[in-house]
Amino acid sequence: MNDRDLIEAALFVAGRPLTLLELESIASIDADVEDLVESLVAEYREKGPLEIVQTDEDVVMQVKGEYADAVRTIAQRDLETPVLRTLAVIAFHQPVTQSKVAEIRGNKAYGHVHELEARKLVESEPYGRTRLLRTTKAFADYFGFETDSLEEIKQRIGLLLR
Amino acid sequence: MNDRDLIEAALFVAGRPLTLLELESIASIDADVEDLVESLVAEYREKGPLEIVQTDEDVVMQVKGEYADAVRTIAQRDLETPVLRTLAVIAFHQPVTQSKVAEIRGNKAYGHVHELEARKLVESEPYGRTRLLRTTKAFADYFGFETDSLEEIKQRIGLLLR
Amino acid sequence: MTSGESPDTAANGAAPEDFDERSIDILVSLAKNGEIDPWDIDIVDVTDKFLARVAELEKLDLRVSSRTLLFASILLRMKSDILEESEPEDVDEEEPVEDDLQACFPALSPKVRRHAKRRVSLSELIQELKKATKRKERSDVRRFVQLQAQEFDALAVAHSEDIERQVKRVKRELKRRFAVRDQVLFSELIVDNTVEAIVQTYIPLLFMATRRQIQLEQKELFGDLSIKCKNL
Repeated sequence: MNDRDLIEAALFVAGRPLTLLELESIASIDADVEDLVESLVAEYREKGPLEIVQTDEDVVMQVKGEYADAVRTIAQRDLETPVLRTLAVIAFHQPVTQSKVAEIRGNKAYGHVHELEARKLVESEPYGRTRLLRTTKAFADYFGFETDSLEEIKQRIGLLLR
Repeated sequence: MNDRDLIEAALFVAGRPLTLLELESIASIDADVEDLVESLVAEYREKGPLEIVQTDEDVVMQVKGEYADAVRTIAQRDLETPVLRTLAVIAFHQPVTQSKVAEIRGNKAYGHVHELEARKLVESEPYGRTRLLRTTKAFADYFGFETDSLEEIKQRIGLLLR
Repeated sequence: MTSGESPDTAANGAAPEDFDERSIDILVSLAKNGEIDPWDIDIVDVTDKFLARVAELEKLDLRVSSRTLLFASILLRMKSDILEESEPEDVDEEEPVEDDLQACFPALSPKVRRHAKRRVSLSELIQELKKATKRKERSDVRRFVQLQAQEFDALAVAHSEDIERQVKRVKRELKRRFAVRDQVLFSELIVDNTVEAIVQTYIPLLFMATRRQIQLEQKELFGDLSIKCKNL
């Protein structure tokens, strides 16, 4: 049982991005986790329909873009449609207050924001009596934006809207 | 985009066993799905911490046995901790009234019971103005009790509690 | 009216309704009339009904005891805890604004990841049971200690010398019993089953519990109190 295999197994079962810290916690004490991740990223890039992607502190195993649509129906739905819609509203109007989002989406939006924050797709900061919401780097990664600039993301969504 | 890669991607994202029929539905019309699965099984057996296992009609991608324990905690549980805790209380005190469970676990327990009933791990019947809760056969299966006798389940939990 | 210790109380004008009798009466009558279900208490509902009944009594110019007010304040506290805990109500079930934006968003096609969840193991179930039990015990103890502190305040107005005499008497009784076993039931200490005798035994017990000389435990609502020796 070597560290490289352990990291690969962990990324497989997690189904979500893992931090380097999480990966270190399962590898042996003297493992160079960053090196091992790099070598896995390279191996997966080489062949097969899966990829391992590292962004800042996070590492995730997922289906390569060109295969995504073909197997999307097989995948368990990740975000429920109502949550996804709330996310859409946040992404398009950001930075946007939680109360504004609730006004557009109804009171269920509070639960959705909670879930989106837990998934690290949205982050918030206090803003008067409500909170100001914006999308995260993880959001940009997840939806395949090359940038995490809020302005550019809003613009691209605007284009899609036409 | 070849059929072998499609099948591999499908097995990865499914997170559950897929039937050959399901795999055929995503592969191209002239693909010999069984052959492709066999070749994937062989390739995965060869190296790495993952395996593809075929049983009768089902094919599943999973972590090899020797790695399973090491990465277990990384995988998400299919019951949230608060819900699991409420289930534990029900299993130990059953048959128990919903109001007693709420007394121990707080008012959130009503929502938990709702979820546990939807998951068929708990069943209830009217009991005065409240409901009487007990675990189901599915509960016994889930946690690997050989019996679904409430008394024996309670006894075993009692022993494990020590 | 009992002889012996009772004249003290009578002299203080401590009628039974000055203590918990009236509060309990209110709750019992609410239960009897089917206004509340003792086995499935909706604390918000009970609090409202309890307070309404207290207001009624006041209107009839009956004395409302400090205990009754204490009960009311505890109920109110529980009610506010519950209201604070509950989710904001969904006023609009329907999603109000449906526009192109919301409809088109899935077109952005998120990455496809694996979302398998694993089953929980039996040992994890047991761990959670342990945590649930511990939490319940902790909150029970906390509530009891708080209650004792409040009792103490509420009863501070009582004539302390009389109370101390009663404490001594009950302590004597308890010591005699604890000499041969480690648990005594409240009912055993009640020689004659009058409200006065019950109150004159109950109040000293609360004092002793507050002083950590004994430990009180009531397994079920309106059930017998079990008394354990801590530091008599």
